[in-house]
Order: sequence, then structure tokens, then C-alpha cells
Amino acid sequence: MSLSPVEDIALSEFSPGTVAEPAAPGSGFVGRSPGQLAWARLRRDRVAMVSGGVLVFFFLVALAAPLIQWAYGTDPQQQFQDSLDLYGMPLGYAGGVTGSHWFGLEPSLGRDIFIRMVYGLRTSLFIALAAGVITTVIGVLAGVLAGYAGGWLDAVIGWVTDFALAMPFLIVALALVPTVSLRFYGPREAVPSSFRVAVLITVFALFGWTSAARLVRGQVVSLREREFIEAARASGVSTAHMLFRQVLPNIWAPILVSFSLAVPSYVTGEAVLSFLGVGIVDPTPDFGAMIFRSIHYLQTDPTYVFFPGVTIFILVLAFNLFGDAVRDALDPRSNR
Amino acid sequence: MSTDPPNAVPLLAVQGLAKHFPVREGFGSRILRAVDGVDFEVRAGETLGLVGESGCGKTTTGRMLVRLLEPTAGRIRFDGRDITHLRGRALRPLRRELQIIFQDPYSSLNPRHTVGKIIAIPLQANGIRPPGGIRNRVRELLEIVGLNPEHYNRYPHEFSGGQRQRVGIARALAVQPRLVVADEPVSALDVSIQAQVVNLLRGLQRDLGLGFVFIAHDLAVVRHLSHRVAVMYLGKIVETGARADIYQRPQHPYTRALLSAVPDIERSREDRGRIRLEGDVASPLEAVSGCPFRSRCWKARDRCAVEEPALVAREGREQLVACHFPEPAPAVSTEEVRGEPVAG
Amino acid sequence: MRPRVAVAAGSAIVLFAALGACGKNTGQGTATDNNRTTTGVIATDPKDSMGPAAPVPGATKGGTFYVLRQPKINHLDPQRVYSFAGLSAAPLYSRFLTTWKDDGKGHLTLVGDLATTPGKDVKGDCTTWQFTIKDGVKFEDGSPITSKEIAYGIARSFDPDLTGGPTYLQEWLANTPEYDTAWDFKANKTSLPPGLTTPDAKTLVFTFQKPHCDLPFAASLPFTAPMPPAKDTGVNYDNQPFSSGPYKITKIVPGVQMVLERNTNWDPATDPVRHQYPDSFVWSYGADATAEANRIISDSGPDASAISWDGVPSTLTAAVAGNASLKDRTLLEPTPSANRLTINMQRVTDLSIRQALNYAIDRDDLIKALGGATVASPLTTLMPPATLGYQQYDAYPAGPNGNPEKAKQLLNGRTPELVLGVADDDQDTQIGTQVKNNLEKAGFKITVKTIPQDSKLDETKKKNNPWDLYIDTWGADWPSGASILPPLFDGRTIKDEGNSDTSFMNDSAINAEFDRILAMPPAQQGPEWAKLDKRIMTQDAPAVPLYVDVAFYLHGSKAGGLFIGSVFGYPEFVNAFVKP
Amino acid sequence: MLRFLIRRVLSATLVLFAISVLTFLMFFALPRDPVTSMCPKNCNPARLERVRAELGLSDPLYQQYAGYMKGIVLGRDLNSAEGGHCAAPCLGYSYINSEPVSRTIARVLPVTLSIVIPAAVLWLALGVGLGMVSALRRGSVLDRLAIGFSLTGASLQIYFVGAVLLLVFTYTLHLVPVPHYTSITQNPADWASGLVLAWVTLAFLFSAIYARLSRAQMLETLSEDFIRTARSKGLPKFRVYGQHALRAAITPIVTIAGMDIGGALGGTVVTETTFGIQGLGRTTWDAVREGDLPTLMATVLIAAVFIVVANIVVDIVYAFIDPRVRLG
Repeated sequence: MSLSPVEDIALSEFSPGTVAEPAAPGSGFVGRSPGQLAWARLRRDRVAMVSGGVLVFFFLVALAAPLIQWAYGTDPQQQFQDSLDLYGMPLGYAGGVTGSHWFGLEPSLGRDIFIRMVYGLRTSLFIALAAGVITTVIGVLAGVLAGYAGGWLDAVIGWVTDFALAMPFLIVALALVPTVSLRFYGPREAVPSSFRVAVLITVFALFGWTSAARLVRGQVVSLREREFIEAARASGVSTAHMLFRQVLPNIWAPILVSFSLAVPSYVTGEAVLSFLGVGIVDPTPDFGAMIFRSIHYLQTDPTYVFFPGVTIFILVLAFNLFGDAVRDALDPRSNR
Repeated sequence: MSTDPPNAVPLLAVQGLAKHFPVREGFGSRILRAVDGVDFEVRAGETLGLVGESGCGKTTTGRMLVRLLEPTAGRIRFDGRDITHLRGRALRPLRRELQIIFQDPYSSLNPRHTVGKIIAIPLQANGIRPPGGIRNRVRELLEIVGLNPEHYNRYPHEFSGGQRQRVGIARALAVQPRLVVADEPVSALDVSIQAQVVNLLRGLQRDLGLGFVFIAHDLAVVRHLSHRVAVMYLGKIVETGARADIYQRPQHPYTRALLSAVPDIERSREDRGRIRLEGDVASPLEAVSGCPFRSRCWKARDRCAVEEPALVAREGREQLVACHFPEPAPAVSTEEVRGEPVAG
Repeated sequence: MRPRVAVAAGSAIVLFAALGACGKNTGQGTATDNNRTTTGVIATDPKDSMGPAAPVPGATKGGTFYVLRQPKINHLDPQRVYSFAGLSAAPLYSRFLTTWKDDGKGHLTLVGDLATTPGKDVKGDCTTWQFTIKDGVKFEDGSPITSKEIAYGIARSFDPDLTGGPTYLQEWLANTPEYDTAWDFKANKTSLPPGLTTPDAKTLVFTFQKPHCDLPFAASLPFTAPMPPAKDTGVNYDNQPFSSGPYKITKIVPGVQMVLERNTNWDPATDPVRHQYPDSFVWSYGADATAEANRIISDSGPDASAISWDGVPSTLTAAVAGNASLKDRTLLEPTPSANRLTINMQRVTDLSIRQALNYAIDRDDLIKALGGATVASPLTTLMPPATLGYQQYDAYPAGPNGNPEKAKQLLNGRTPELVLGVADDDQDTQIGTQVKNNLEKAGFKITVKTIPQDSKLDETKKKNNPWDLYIDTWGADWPSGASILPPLFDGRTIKDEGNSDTSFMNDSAINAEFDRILAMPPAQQGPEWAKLDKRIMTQDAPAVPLYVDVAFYLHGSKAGGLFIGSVFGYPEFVNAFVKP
Repeated sequence: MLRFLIRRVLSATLVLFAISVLTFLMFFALPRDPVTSMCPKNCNPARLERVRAELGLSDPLYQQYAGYMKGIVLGRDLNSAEGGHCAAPCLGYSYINSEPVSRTIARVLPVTLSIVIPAAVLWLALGVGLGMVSALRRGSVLDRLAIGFSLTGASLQIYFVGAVLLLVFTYTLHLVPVPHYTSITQNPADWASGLVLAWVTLAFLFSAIYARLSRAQMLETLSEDFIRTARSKGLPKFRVYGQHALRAAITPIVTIAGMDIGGALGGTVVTETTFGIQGLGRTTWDAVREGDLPTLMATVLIAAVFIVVANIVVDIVYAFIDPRVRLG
């Protein structure tokens, strides 16, 4: 699947210069960085390209939601209750799938599933990505500090990690959201969904960083024993240089993988929170909330379950596959 | 073969150096005495060979010398200054004078940096601005260690093990140190490459007047570089002296055993007189009583179990040995010190 | 290869979900009979109060009847029973002063249970009520039930530790809402609260300082169940009630199950309503409504003689109501629980806006949003059809989908900006969306404000709460306008918090009407309440009546004798039996 | 080791203490007034105040907290409405459930244990086994199937898989009884059949993650020098893989398993909700929603205890399987 570094080394052993990019004569030798090599490997990996393409597609859909709405001609808030039967279930075949409602209608409120999914992806992906980035940054900082500094700092960060892990997530979320929204919004003001999004991201940030921190700490502890770290120390480099130039570039692979796993878990986690009334509430379209709600209609409106269900499956699968591919590309040894 | 006589003033002086690691086993906790009271001196331009089996504490000693490990006890003086417990900023000037070459050429180079950057980092970190610019200095260094200076932008994975070790050497040389601790710099390399690197180091020793603490697990590699040799066993120096003395008249049984294991292509296997050590190495975790080597020593007597032999001169020579029953006469057949490297 | 295998495996699983998505929904289904009304009388003939109850056609003795319910019943102690589940289960193991004879079709008769008649208004002014206890009524250990044990039961309901139960009798006897400070049960265990006397073992007399014509109704609540003082274990009585009914509790595994077995000391000849067909009843807890419904649909093993107490969830109604083979295993009745869009009259002072809201409401689509006809049934009156003397009317006729044009006309170009408070759970926020979209079509500007679910009730009950609109439910304790209109609209009761008059309506003319009707004999009040209902809606429009809850239950093929009670709208077990 | 243990236990105690304080404070930040649930339908402000005073809810927070903690350690006297004296460890009395909290816990804890422990055994055996085998038979059909399985499992959600399994195996095919809990001591067969769907669902999703992880770990370990050395020394394949490689590969799995199992024991809200089984997770959720402080405190603390204990156990197990690790 990918050219292993062993082959690279072997090649350079015999004829130095042949692995380098065919440089123009006289321009000097330019080596290819591990990053460039990884990118090259990634480009040759069909799975990576397909899953990456799927992810790009989802992001584009989310970004282009208003454009899609314009072309599709239906508003995410528009109700088509005339197309529901007296139990609030969509009329017609397969949950109300028609030429104008591609994925059918929601039971009860009778809104168009397709356009709500498009907008819902926008909300959910934004929350998941933002939470993913924030937790990864916090986790990496905490992990690098704990792993590299050791001693009391490690102990304190370890303690905080334990604390965050054992903290009652639900209670904090349930207590935080109304309290905070009361502080910012009057009793007659609707809480805008942007605020709820921010609160959700905060809640995830409070709890989600621990796994990244643990992972990074472990990596750093083992890196700390590597001789190039000692070499840098013997060279008298500063701590900042040590952390950001020596350590960090070597743990990108696990960080990227944990990020690629964290993002889909926030999409689904957000679904649970929405269900508990802490997350995004109606009428804001939200993919996670939609999935959780649809599950209850498994027996009566399978179409409603099918489209969001398949979409989240593909989304998470694409994240997983892409994450694996990135890891393989960055760290080919693990797949050797 | 080195020519300059050793300088009279010691550049590096080590006294009673010790490193103890706490080790937890099951539900108990014990102390691992990796290095347990080591004394030696290195003069400017001089090379000390530090020899011993793996686990004897020689690498730990090397790490303490360049202050990558904090000594538990003892004192290290560099150029007359006590550096035993220097920290942080105070350590900076030392970094310019004392450098280290690592054993593993694969793990000692940051895979995410170009070799140019790897060599430049010590310069930048120490605020050294070479006259021709850092880039030129790096090219110069690459040339000194026998690499193509145009490989400046290459990454470590694009080099072979021997080439990488040259990069490691260039990095150590970048700040123009006075003393380099070379921690088994060739043991991870193929034999053919070993010789090239040893030759490179010899050249540097000669051309730059560098002092080395050359750590190795056998006496063969050390022979061609060292002015003096110290043999370590279980965290202690058991014998130390001038190269010729050690190789021609080893007094400690352990030194003899080590020497007998040096391959010698000129003699047949039969008359090599190889000494095979039997018995188990005493655990560095157990409290020492008597001579640490006694469990493997064929000359061990009752006295060895009771009294620990001191490292003292015997027979009025400048050769110190820690043995109650030192070898009286040259018994090993490697009579002469050969001028040529072991191989190639 | 790698992705193909993965995707294939994954798709196979996901495709499972798509199974059955092929039939066409043409909109056929069972509609709820929305016209069930309740007629009720208070028995005047003592014969009505005598047992045994008329046999249930087709009923046989034996078998075990199962009741599936998710949470356990929160109180079993009759003095603390107030939840619908408790009210449904309590008649199996306890008897009360009076009780309702209910044919399940809306015909109610209030009869004496432990008493020979549903009470005697001694002076004719509703201040003194006398009950005579029947002969032959016994506890599970065979000891006779006398007026002393009934009086003790009522007395212990004054204990503030015994939370949860209704408080009518306590407040009426003590003549103050602070009944537990007026008479301290713990300090006076051997005496009786003021106004409650037992002249002899067969006689129980209530003497009130104010007229309370509803006493016979109130006495049908479980807090009139008898209890021998020796059996009183305080708060722990919840776990071992002492039976006076046809069944006794033999086993309680908290949160898992409750087993009731025949009480041999119960004499059917004394009981006008209860039967003792099954050998035992088992309440089994834990499964949620969806699981219960699916078990009952499967109809296998013990589930064949079971009912799912939590009803058919709205997400499953299409599957149940659309399945003809289940039709004879369903119970579908509108209940007396009435839902209204309350208008906060402190804030929305303009009558024309309140009327416009009434014209604008689209009940049909709202009911679709709730889950359809098996969940809710439209309502245009304040009182539910299950009220005695009910008269159907629509003060603001606008058709099932509302009349936004008429509403706009009333608004006359104004755009009232109103805030609708809803609980922050999934269901309520969806209803908020529905109502917002609905009203905005008629020219309103609606802000939906979520209130934490747990506090929504408390917050909207506060005077000066900041919202204009909110949805309220009222389930009366007995089917009389007296227990609906005065609590909801008597402005003289308005206090700082804990209001039932959440419209905060205070109309002195209406208040006077309340007093007038309340002083009438209960049997004659019905038509007067119906008239007043219409008058309130026309004159004040303090709310938009929305819908009544619909009871939709599913039971196993061997479960018989079940019906939806006309008083509370929940399954009743007095006639239940297991088919062989 | 002993010192390490003592330090870990101290740190864990501190975590628990901090969590109890935080939960206590959070509870009072919740929008619901716990007293209203103890007051009858038509309760008024005066009565609310009185109930509040009787229950000690109008005392300063620190006093209430101290009272609660004292109850756990020494037991305490509750008022008559709460059933009088409550022996240590007293978790208080719940007005919502109208029973002492200890009784609630005694009921729901075995449920969660019964769900999680067998499921964990299943998912570890299945996941690690599959991961190992597919690593050793790299590139084979088996390996590809295992990868497909694990990617699928890792991309699905409990509520989704649970709902589909329930629909297919219970409601349509009637192969498995409706999920329910019976005590194992009462009827082991019924215990197993009532929980098997939950086990399978949890095991499917988790084993997918473990299969991925252990496959990657195993591959990495197999490429390590010491394994190659052992192989080249001619040590039997089984011994090399079974002892050396497995031992080295299993350490990260132990870490994650510890965290997963500890977390799951603290309550599997989604699983319990999906299968309608009342365990610790659902009880916690209910307690939050219903404003049931005593139950909430107890469930939160128990969940936290599971997590911190699991962490300590992981560290100890780590020290035993990987002698390189120095517990410092």
C-alpha cells in the first residue's frame, strides 16, 4: 500500500540521491520531509482518497447549505402537515419520499428531512470540529506538559485528568446550560442557537480533553527516553524549543488519529445531549438530534431512521478510515 | 595512534560519582545502584576509554558527565568548576564545551528535522554565529564528518546508519567542544561501518585536539583511541591505568576475561586462551558485600566475600586495581599493542 | 478490498433498518370517538352501594394478570396515593368511603364503598356529612373495619411526613391550608382532627365550618382507606399496606415487581364495584413504553394476560392503530385531562388579542405534531367532555385548521409580540415550534422560550411570571366542574406562587358565579358549570382550549375486563380477568 | 509499590472529595427546587419553607454537605419522614423514590454490574482475540473480515444497533426475550437471557474498538526488535507470539479497558435506556431530572469510585505485565 521507510533507507544506502526528488542539476539536493512522504503515501492510498473525498463532500454540503436550499426550494422550517396522516405519519411511499421531498418528511411536524439534514450537518459538524480542535489543543498541551515535565506537574495534570474523567458529565451539562443561559439572556429572550452551540462546545471541551491528554502524555513519556531528545537537551535548547520543535512534530500521528476519532464521537455525543434537552433544541436543525429522535420511529417510519442513520454511519466510517490512513501514512511502521 | 602526551591539568575530574535509581518490584521498593562511587580524571585532549559489560553503569556515567542525569552523589568538576548540580541557564556555557555522541544513530536524530537543522540546533541554542553563517558552518561540519554538504536538506531516514552516526558526530562538534562523551558510538553499526567511524573519530582527535570519554562494551574498539582505560563492573571501576598497562598487564581477573574475548584473527581459536566467565552477575539491586565480581571469579576466596577490595595501585605502578588477588604477571597473549584498528 | 468489506458489512446492518419501508401509507386509520361524554349521578338508592358487583360477561376465575409499567408506583400507602398509577392500583388492595361505579362508557354512579351510602348531608347545607359503615367489611387478617380505622386513616393524612396525597379533607376539616399546624397528628395520635367524629363503630361524621358539597366525591379518593393504628409504620407503610380490598400485597421487590394475591377475608357481598377474578396481579416494572408495547404485540407467555400501563407511545401508534389484528386488543378513549394554551392575562390584557389567538389555533396540525388522533383529541371548551353536565360549544369557530384571516382581522394590522414558554425537552420544544409556526401565520410574532423541564410547572405557577403563553394540563380529581373551573379561574385564589389560576384571571362577576354554583347540590351543578364555561370563554378568553389526552392502551389476548376509567382516564382493574 | 498505592489512594480520595463538593454545588445550581417534589399538589410558600427547614435545606450549604458526609462515614439521624436513624454508610433518604438511597443503590448496582462485567469479558475476549489473529494472519481473508467488522462496529452507535437488534431478535423473530433483569442468584438462565442483547450490543461495539487497537498494537509489537530476535533465535512461534508479543501488546489495551470498564460501571445511560433496564446510569439520569439530591450524590460518587478504582487497578496491572514500567 505504501512505500515503507525501510525501502527508502535501503535505497539511500546504495545510491544516495536517488530517492530524492529528481532535482534540477545544480540546484542542490532537497530531501523529502516525513510530512511530504506521508502526503505522497496518502495520495497513493485509494482508501484514504475515497474517505477523504467523502469527508470533503460532507463539509462542502454543510458549507453550501443555503445554496442547496435555494436550488432545492424548501425551507428547513417549512411544515408539510397536509402530507401527514391522522397519526402524524407521512403519507405515500417510504416515509413520504417524493420528487420534492427526496428523503421524505419528518413524522409529526412534517418538515423536509433532506434540507434539515443538510442544515443539521452544518450545525453538527461545526460543533464536532470546534470541540475536536479545542479538546485536542487542550489535551496536547496538558499531555506534553505532563509527559515532558514529569514530577509534580505530571501529578497535578494526572489528578485533574482523573477528576475530569470521574466528574458527572450529565449533571454538569444539565446544571450549566440553564444557569449560564439565565445569566446571559433575559427570561423573555429566546436563547439563540449560537449560544447553545457555544455551551455545547464548552461542555465537550471541559470533558473531552482527557483522552487526548493521556495519549499524548504516554507518547511524550516514551519520546522522552529517545536519544534525540537527550541530544537536544545536551545541545542546550530551551524548553519551548524542546516541546514544540522536538517533541510535538513527532506525535502528530497519534494526535491526528485521536482527532479523527474524536470528531465523530462529538457528533453522536451531541445527539445524546440534544435528547436530554441540553444540546441544540428544535427548531434549529441538528443532525445529532435528528438521529436520536428518528431511532424511535424504527418500526413505524424506517425511512426516517434510514437516511440520517446511513449518513452518520458513512460519516463516522469515513472519519475512521481516513484517520487510519493518515496514521499509516505518517507512521508506516504500524502497518508494516 | 595518538601522539600528544596528556596534559597535566585535569579537564574533567570525577569523584565518588554515584547514581541510584529507585526500583519498585511487586509491593516492595529497592534501590538500583547503577553507578556506585566512581573516580577518574580526563585531561585536555586526552581520551579515556570506559569499558564494561552492558548494565555496568558506563552509559549512566556518561549521561551524568554531560548532565543529562542528576548524580545521586559525588562530584563532577569540569575545568576546575563544580558542575555536579548545575541547572537550567547555568548549564548553558557547559553545553558549548562538553558534548555527547549517542549510541543509536536511529533514535538519536529527530526524524522530523533535516540534518542541516539537526546540526544547526546546537549553534542556534547556544547563540553561536559562525563567521560564514550557520548554513556554511553546517556544510563545513558535514564535510568534516565525511558527508556530502549538499545533503543539508535531507532527512535522517534518507541516510544509512553510518551516515547518521556521522551526522550525530557533526552535531556534537558543532559547538566546538573540548570534551566529547562518546557513548558506544559504533556498537549499533555494522562492523565494516564501525571501522570508518572509529577512523573518523581518530582523525578528529588528532586534528581538533579533542578529548573523549569513549564508552564501549569491549576493549577492542577502545584500544585504538584511548590514552587511558577504565574498566567498570557493577557500577564501580575495577581497574584503571594507561592503555599499554591495561592491555599488556591486566591485573584484575575481569579485565583479563574481557581481553580474552577480543577477537584476534591472527590466532587460532585453540590457543586464544579465552576465559569464559561462569556464574551469575550479582544483582545491582542487592546490597554489596565483599567483592562484587566474586560470583564469577575463578580466584575468589573467603576474603572476597567479606572485604570489598579497594581501588589501589599494586606493584608500585600507576595502574589501579580493585582486587585482593591481582594477576601478578602478564598472562594474556596479546602482548603488544597493535597500532592498527581491529578491522579495516 | 479493505473498504469494500467494511462497507458491505456495515451496509448490511444499516439496510436492516430500511426493511419494511415499502408499503404505501394512504392515511387510513382508526379515529378516536371524540364524542364520549360522561353522565354521572350520586347514588340515592342504598341498593346501589350494595354488593356484590354485577358479574362481568365472560369473566372466569383464575390466572395471573400482569401490568407492565416502567417506573414503580411512587406511593402505595393509601394516604399518600395520588398518582394515576396509584389511583388505578389502590382499589385492588384498599377500600374507601365512597367509590365510583363506572361502566367504562361514561356512565358514572358515586356509591358507598365501605359506607352504606355516598354520604348523608345531615343539615342540607353541606356542612355536616354522616357515613354509616357497612356490616361484614374486614381487613386482610379478618378483623372488622369500623369507623375508628377509617377516621384513623384520615387523621394520619395530616402527618406532614406522609407527603404525596391529596389534601381536601385535611383543609376542609381544619378550615385552613395550614392544616398540619392547625392539628398536629404526631402529638395527638390517639385523638381525631377537629370536625371528625366517630359516635359509634358504625358511624363517621364530618363537621365543616364552611359548606363542602363535594365531600362525597372527595371521599372516593384513597385517603379515606381504613387503617388499624397498630399497623401504622409511618413512612415505611408504603412498602406494606394492610389490605382491605379483594387482593393483598404479598411481595414487593422495589423497582422490579409487586405481587398481589387474593384476600380471602374480602367479602364480595359488601363490595358494589370490585371483583376477584384473577388469582393474582403482578405489576412488573422496568420496561419502557416501546418495549411494553412490543411485548404485548408479541402476545407470548405471560404477556398475553398483560396490559402495558404506559400506553402506546406516539412513535408506535401508526404500527398499532394500522394493524387490524390488534384492534380488539386496544383500548382507545379520550380522557378527562384537558390541555390548554394558557394566556397570561396580566400581560395580554387586550381581549381581542386573546380572541385572535383562539381563532388562529390549528388544532388539527397540532394533534398531528403530538402524534395524532390516538394521542390527543381536539377540545374547544375549558372543561373536558368527561365532565358531568358537559355541553359542547366553540366560542370562536374557526374550523379544525384555524382561521388565520379572522385572527388577522381582529388584530387589525397589529403584530403582537408574545413569548411562549415551553419545557426544554424534545417533545415540548417541537410543540413550541408547531405553535409558533401556526400563530405566526395569523400575524403574531412568537418567541419560543425554553424553560428547564423540571421547573417549568413551578415557574409558570408564579404570579408575575415573564411569559405570555404556556401550555397547561388539568386533570380533575372528580368529574365535576367544581374541581375544574374554580381552581383554574377564581382570581381570589391568586398568590405569589403555586397558582392553579395560571391565566391569572380575576373577574369578580365570574367569581360570584363560582360561589353561587358551589352552594348548589352537586347533582344540580353540572349544567350550571357548562354554562359558565362558555361564558368565561366568550367574555374573557383566558386560554385557548387545545385538546384532551387520549388513552391508547394495548393488552394481551387473554386479558379481559379492562376499561378506561371515566374519572381519571386510566385503565381500571376492578373487572379484570384472565381468559383461559 | 506500597507507597505508590498509598499515594494513588490518597489522590483518588481527593478526586472523590472534589467531585462530591462539585456535585453538591451543581445540584443547587440546578433549576429545580427539590422541595416542591416533597410537597403535595397544592402546597404554598409557607409550607415549602417549613419542609425546607425540616429537611435542613435552609441550612448553609457547607453544613448540609458536612451532614451528608458525616452520614456516609458515621451514619446520622434523619427526621421521622425519612425513616429515622440511618446507619453508616448512610446515603440519605430519597423523597422521589420514597426509600432510603442505600436501598435504591442495592437494587440498581447489581443491574449495572450484570450488564457491564459479562459484556466486558465478551468484548475483551472477542476484540483482543480477533485483533491478535488478524495481525498474525495479516492480509488473509480473516484479517479483512476482522477489519471490516471492527470498522463497522466502530462507526455505529449503541442506540442504533440496540434498537435494530431489539426489533429483529426480540420483536420480530422472538428469539430473545425482552430485555429485563433477574438476579443471577435467583435464576441464572433468566438473568443471562434477559441481558444477552445488551451484552451483545456492547460487546459488538466495544470489541470493534479493541480489535482495531489490538491489531495495530500487535503489528507494531511484531515489528519490534525483540520479537524478531526471539523468532530468529528459533523460539517456537506460539511462545513468541503468545508470551512475548501479547504481553507487550496488551499494555495499552489494559489502559483503555480499565477506563472503559470503569466508566461503564458508573452507568451506561444509553444502553440502559435503549434496553429499558433500570441500572445505575438511568438512576443517575432520573435523579438529575427529578431533583433527587440524595440519590444523585450516591450515584455520582459510586460512578466516580468505579472510575478512580479502575485507574488504580490499571496502574497496578501495568506494573505487573510490563516490568519496564516504573511506578514513580
